[in-house]
Amino acid sequence: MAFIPHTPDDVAGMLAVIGVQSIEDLFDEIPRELRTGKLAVPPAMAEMDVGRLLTERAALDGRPMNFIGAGAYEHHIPAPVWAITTRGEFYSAYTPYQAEASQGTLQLIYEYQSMICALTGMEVSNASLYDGASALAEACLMAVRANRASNSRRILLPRAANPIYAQVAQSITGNQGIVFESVDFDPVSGLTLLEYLQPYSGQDIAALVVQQPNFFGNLEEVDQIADWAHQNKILLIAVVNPTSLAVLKPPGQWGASTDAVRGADIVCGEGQPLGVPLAAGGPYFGFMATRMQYVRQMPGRIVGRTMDVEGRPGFSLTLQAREQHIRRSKATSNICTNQGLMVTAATIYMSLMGPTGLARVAAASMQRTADLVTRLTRVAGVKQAFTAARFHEAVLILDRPVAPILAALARRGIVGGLDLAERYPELGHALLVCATETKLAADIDAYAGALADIMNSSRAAA
Amino acid sequence: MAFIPHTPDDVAGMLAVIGVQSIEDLFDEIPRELRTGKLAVPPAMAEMDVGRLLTERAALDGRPMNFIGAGAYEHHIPAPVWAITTRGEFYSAYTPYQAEASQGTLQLIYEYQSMICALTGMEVSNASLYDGASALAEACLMAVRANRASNSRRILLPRAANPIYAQVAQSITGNQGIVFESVDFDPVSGLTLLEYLQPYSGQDIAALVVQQPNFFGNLEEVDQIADWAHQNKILLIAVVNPTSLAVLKPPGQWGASTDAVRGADIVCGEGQPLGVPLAAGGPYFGFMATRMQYVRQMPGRIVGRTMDVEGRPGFSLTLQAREQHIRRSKATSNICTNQGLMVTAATIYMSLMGPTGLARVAAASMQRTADLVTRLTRVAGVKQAFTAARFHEAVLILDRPVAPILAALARRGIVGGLDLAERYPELGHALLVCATETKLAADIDAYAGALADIMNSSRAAA
Amino acid sequence: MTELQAREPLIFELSKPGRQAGTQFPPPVDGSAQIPAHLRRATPPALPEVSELQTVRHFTRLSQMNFSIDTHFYPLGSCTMKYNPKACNSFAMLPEFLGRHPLGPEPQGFLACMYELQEMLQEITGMQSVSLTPMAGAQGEFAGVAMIRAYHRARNDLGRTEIIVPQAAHGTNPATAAMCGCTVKEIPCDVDGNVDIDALKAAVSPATAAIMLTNPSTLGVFERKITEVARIVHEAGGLLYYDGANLNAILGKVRPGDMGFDVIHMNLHKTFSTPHGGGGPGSGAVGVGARLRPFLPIPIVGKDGARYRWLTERDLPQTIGRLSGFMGNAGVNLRAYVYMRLLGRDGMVRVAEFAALNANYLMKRLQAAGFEAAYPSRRASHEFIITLKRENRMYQVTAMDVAKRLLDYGFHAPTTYFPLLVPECLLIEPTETEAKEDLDRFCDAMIAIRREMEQDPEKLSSAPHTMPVRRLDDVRAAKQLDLAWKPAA
Amino acid sequence: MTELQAREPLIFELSKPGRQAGTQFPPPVDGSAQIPAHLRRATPPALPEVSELQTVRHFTRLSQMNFSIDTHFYPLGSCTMKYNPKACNSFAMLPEFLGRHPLGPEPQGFLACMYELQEMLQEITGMQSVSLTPMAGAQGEFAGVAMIRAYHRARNDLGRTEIIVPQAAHGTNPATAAMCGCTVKEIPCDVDGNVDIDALKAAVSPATAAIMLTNPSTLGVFERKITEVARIVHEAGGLLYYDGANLNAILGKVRPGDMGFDVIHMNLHKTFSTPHGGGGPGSGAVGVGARLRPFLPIPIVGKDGARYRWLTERDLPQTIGRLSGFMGNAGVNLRAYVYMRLLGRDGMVRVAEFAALNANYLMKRLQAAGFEAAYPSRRASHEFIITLKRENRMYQVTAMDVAKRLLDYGFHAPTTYFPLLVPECLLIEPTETEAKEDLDRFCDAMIAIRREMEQDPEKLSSAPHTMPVRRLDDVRAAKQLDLAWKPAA
Ligand SMILES: Cc1ncc(COP(=O)(O)O)c(C=O)c1O
Ligand SMILES: Cc1ncc(COP(=O)(O)O)c(C=O)c1O
Repeated sequence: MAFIPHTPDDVAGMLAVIGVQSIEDLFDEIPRELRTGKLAVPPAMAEMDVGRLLTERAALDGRPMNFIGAGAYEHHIPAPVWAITTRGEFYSAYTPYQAEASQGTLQLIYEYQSMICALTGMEVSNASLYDGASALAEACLMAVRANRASNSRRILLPRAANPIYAQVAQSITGNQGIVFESVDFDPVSGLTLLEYLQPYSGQDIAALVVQQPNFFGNLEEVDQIADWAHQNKILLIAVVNPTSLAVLKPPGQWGASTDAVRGADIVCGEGQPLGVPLAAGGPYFGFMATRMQYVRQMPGRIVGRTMDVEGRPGFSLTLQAREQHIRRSKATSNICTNQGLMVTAATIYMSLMGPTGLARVAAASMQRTADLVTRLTRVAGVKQAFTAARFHEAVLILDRPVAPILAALARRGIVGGLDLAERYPELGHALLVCATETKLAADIDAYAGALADIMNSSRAAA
Repeated sequence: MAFIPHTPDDVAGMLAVIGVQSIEDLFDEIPRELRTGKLAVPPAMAEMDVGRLLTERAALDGRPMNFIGAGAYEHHIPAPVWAITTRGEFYSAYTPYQAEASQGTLQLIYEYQSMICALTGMEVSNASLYDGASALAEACLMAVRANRASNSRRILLPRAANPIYAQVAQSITGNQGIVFESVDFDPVSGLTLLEYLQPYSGQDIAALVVQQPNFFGNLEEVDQIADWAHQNKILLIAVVNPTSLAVLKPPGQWGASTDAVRGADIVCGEGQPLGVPLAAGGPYFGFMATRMQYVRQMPGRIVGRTMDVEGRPGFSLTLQAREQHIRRSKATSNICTNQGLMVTAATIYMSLMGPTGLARVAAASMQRTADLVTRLTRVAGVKQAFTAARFHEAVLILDRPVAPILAALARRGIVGGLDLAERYPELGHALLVCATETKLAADIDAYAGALADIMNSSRAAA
Repeated sequence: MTELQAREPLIFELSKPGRQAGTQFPPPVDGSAQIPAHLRRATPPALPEVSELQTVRHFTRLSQMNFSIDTHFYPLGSCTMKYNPKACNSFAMLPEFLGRHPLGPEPQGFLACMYELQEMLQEITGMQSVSLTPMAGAQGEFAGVAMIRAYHRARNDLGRTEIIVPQAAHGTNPATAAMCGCTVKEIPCDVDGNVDIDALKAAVSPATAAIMLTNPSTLGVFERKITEVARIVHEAGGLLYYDGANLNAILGKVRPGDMGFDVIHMNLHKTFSTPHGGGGPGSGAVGVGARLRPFLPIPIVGKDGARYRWLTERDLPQTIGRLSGFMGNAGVNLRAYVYMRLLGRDGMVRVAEFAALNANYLMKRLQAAGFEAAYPSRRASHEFIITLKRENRMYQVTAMDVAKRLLDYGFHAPTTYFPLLVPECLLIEPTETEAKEDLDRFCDAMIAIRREMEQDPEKLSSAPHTMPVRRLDDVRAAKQLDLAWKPAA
Repeated sequence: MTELQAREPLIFELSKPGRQAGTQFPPPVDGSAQIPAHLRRATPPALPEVSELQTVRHFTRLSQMNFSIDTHFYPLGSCTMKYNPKACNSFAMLPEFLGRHPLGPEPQGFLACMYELQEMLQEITGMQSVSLTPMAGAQGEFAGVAMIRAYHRARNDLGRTEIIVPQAAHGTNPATAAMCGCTVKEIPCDVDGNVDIDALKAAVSPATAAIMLTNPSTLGVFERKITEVARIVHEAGGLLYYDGANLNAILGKVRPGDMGFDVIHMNLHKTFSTPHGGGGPGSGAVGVGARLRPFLPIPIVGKDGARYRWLTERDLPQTIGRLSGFMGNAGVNLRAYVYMRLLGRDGMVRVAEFAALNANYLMKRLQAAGFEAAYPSRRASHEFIITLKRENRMYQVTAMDVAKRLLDYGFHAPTTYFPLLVPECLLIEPTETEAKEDLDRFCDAMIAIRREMEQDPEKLSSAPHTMPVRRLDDVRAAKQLDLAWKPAA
């Protein structure tokens, strides 16, 4: 019996202690008429057979070469990361509610929080949220709670930010009456220019979201934007790629003004680039950090360092009064289970990479993307969409629809990027591409070669 | 610097403590003229690049469907086996010389020894030898030491035993003057008949080797053979497949006579079928078990259960006076490092399978091989070589040379068996095949279909 | 274990400027020179600088400071801490699955698994459709209540903004209601742990959006009047939400759909044994009856002929939308799929049977040992409650003391102080994967602790004694907030 | 850690008839009915009957009772306990490598790695050819001495059956000589740890087959007169065997081939950091100069044009033959290959440099703390010896006491009582992968223990105090042999 350790003798002895005749009797409080018949699910398979089935299914999916980013990035994951993360003591433990028997997980989360603070330039971090998109939704709700200067539920959300995040934020916050106002981007630079924000100056707005680098890979003028937000008593929510923070100015330091108040108020984003595999979309994790003054408004678990009765340092979950199991309908969020194991992987990843390694990953990815853009724009019919400085993604404009080209590339084992036609029709035949440190020069050549080939023959056919 | 934790400051500080100027100075006792110039080995690669190289090389080798056994058997390996075996505390520990800090490994080996005793029906087991072939060599040396009734260094070795083992035993024992005499097999049954042994009755012979099942997969008449050996004061060395011992009479009980002395004296074999992957030939492990009376003649480490100063049970290496680090040139063997990690895997495997699971594996493998033989011998030009009862291997005779057929099968992703032409020319076009529980009916059909195809078209071509 | 090193230092304390795990770094390139100076980082982030060995050793040692299913009996009520099969992890981590970008061409092998998972979950819950998108139970709840709101809204029934929850409900239930802009109405339970029917009747109104229930409830008993509850709520125009956290108790025995529920979330990380991972990730798949089907969160997996594809807003124009950046915790769902294939039809039913057997056995043995069950007249479901209010009165020991003392005996503590309405309670869920011997050992420990209560209560109040730390000062933690290591200035 | 369960039970004690990890079993078939009754097993073997969870928990818990590189500083002299990179294991366990039957078509990807490994090992040892077949150091030694014998035999020089070894040699050296049918002649070392040249001169004769040396020696010092040693032995008609266990000390600094050695074995599980695995497996690749090349053990990897293939007796008719059933510890060799590619040219040299730096630093610090180095006038190689004969005299403490006490301080003990000729010795090898801080912490522990010697020597003689067991009774172990669990009759 799969995973059941009981022998017939055990069962008999246990039933005797309980004082019933059969296991069936244990369900005698369930009304007869509700009882289920045989389930129409397949019979059990042995592990060997399931293994074979999954191996065959995996083989179906193959291992294409990937040039999409768009919120999930393929980076080298050092071998120790998952070798340690999958150790049973991390993998099969529960949330560290019993602190004394969970010091491993708790110390690790404390270290994680410290690293997120270091990267973002903020003072406090939580122990993770579900993913980047839902973290933005939580950040919006938090901003509305935290912005004492505002009575509004309006939030400014640039179109240059990840459009899927916008959808998710809408789904999650809509029932609480949050209203998002869309801010346009400059079609030349691909940036959220200050001039698009200025119409809102002086209005009562709870928060402004800025994504750096933005969805197109472009580097926003975050100093100007931060200063504008603070001048207008708008809380600033930064959505950032953690890899980029090894080389980009941390949100905690955004703003050119010399005001005391500077920098983002809430920082969130997708943690996946930090050692989490692409894995068809998850599990990833959302990170969130803020200033100490807002810590009681932050959703999610937080670990603190404290002392035991003998004065030894130790770690435990703290500020639980923000959470659903204590505050119930008054909690900062309903989140309970988060993405702990991914945080474990990310903490090991960040430890291995350190400031130097992470900066190298960032720089190499920027370089590879630059190389990719150079090579692809040499193909006739391909040009760059925007002029702004970039991180490690870029939008290309093709002279014909993108979808058939991507399909042809896929047949050659190349996942060529994300077709933006549906989400940004105004850009024309736009393709979002990304190359990280995992792409060698030869890979980029292979992509450029295949693209040239396909473009030529489809032209020829036309 | 790969795997070097020193910072420049560390180096400077340490050199100062040592009192030298540079690291180079630490090598000043090596005569100048012997010093090496630049090594002509490739420069370092990052883990990511090595990973890609190895993934490409692995892809070159592919994942063909395998029907060879011949001493290494493909079985399902439960997922927990290697998940636990590769835990750092097992993987990166040394030989458990410091018993108190190695109770995990020591208890595990004690459990392993107990399981090997249970399977073989013997009283004591060692903690492993290198592999099955070298274990036989050690068993031969041990038998010569242990057989007080004999002054001879002659050992009878059936041709129906694994011929590679015979080679290895020869290479390892030859310098100590061990002489192997080859015993023929019956071309009809494929067995080592008693009549081939009888000529040696009454001669001074140290040991007789019997392999059960033999190299052809046939089941030897081990009772007769054991009785004959004991009647002639010849020590009996059994070479066995551990999977088969779930269903076959254990060597400790071989012999039909009611004499007090019955059963094999030394049992050895290849442990690989117990949860160790094929892995291109290794690492595997050799097991060895014997009667208590011979324990001091046994090579290899042995773990014993004892007590600590507080009377708590604990485990430690024992009878070390047999070993090279104590007895030096008088040791029972020169073996030091053995195959501990493979023993770890095997112990977990045996725990998971238990008596029932292992018997199921044995039975399923027998059944699959029977099915395979049925299906393949329906192909024109293919027949069975022998009449004896089998375990999970069989010899087939083809009507033409085997090598080109195997090459054609390989092109279809099927590893069709082992060509016996070179080692057993008298058998004609002989092919040794094996199917274990890992081969589904569809796999066997695929093999039979491919074989029929190839045989037909090569006939057509001829 | 050691004399000098009672604790593992922080990774930052192992750091030294210039130390590296260099094998992991790509070669240096000047890529970041492209960053305009004012957008560039001025000083590197204070991440640790450690070697690969230091990292491996540090986190390996940290791991050893945890209790876990792989090392300890972990009878944490409401959490279903059962064996997480290693195979689920190995197969989900096949390189083809791991390497797949979520926005690339639709992976047929992976989607086939997800489609079949949806179908299996539909069947065992008695629902019409399933979405695998929610990333944990609470997000499943969110999806459920959001669908309920969308449903009422679509019918132009706009006043329904109240969610009824029993007192014993898990905190995520009321919190979810609030996340969805609803108000919460709590109703009491009767002495046997059932919903108080009169209170329910009084609570329903034209403002009732839904009732959220888990059955068996968090009191560890089956809500016998469930059909009546369903009738009352439905007649009032409300819907029934099933919190599937306790599905383990009834797998294959009774289906939420058949009990009258309109929507359910499942904690795949409980019933379907994907790992808890020290806090997550989970997966909170939702199932719905026909009425709520149009509102399911996207994406879900559909099948066109032989081809699987993601269904999106185009296919479900009334969807409540997306809840995650991609498609939920795909890898967790894959683990649940593997687990369900391993269990199969009969194995699933056995889950409930042996979970119930273990819980009822353990309850009876603890009762025999003098402990008081909160609902002694009821069958335990897969879990049950012991209340220590008597012991608290007699010996001044608390449920927390017993919990901490159990750690010393090598057992993870049961859930304490939940549900809130039972004083000094321990919610005990042994799960089906524990052997009778382990339950017996747990009883032995409880008996030994009971003896200590009488003879040496100080042993309890100062517990634990054998963990890496003694009892921690939670007040200090919350007052003198130390939430991140800071580099010395 | 716990009160009731000071030990982990034997797996057999967890067993119960009829219990199963059934998910792992193939379906029952009647295959074994084909076995003739008299060859069939009468009663099932007494293997444990346990659940998958019990198995996972038992072995996970056992693992936690070990010290290991991944958890502790492990300065075990002569054993080179350095970091085993996780990547070596991950890449060697790619499914294509694991699934490969050794007698199937020659796998070009795998063989390419092995061919390049041979080439790299040749280069760094200064040898002409390498065979990867030997499965550990001792089997490498066997191969080496067997080749030496075959060489003399091939020259019809039949009287050469003596192997000279220095007193300090590892036990495998004399044991190997005996395995090869040779007799052993031991020669002493001088006070500085060098081979006593006069004794060597006296020892060589027409019976000399070879001398076996490791350089740096097991005394932790470099044999400075190696050229003279080589000359003396060669002139006497003998060959030089290099025990490569200490290769870590000289990687890229000096090559055995250049020192005059004719044959070398390497412990890939030491110098090239394949794991020790709690006792093995290792790999004992052998390298030879031109004279011994024809005698190499088979198979080795050759290259015909672009195709790699196994070379066998057909290619090497004078081979000493096969030493393993297939081709040695292939997977261990693959791990060594990965490690060498990660290190590369400069990384290999750094191995020796930082191993030497750590050893010399630690020696100096321990000397400063009052410990006596066995060879104070010499540089340490990658390891060095502390002798506690003074402490033994003054406080009656033994090297073993210090070793056991170190465990309490969280350090694995150095090698004790080897080499045999230095009284009360600790052979300390920190390796290059340990950080200075860890060496310093080790020193602190040694200093603390030195204080205990004076103030509380009982603390040492009764150590360890914090392990799962206290000091074990080895005499009892050997006298009342309990080598296997037996089912109760
Ligand atoms: C009864 C109940 N409902 C809901 C939840 C919330 O599920 P999750 O933690 O997956 O968000 C839990 C989890 O603890 C629970 O026990
Ligand atoms: C100096 C020396 N030579 C030889 C050996 C034997 O090597 P192995 O254990 O791999 O057989 C060792 C291993 O401990 C050693 O230290």
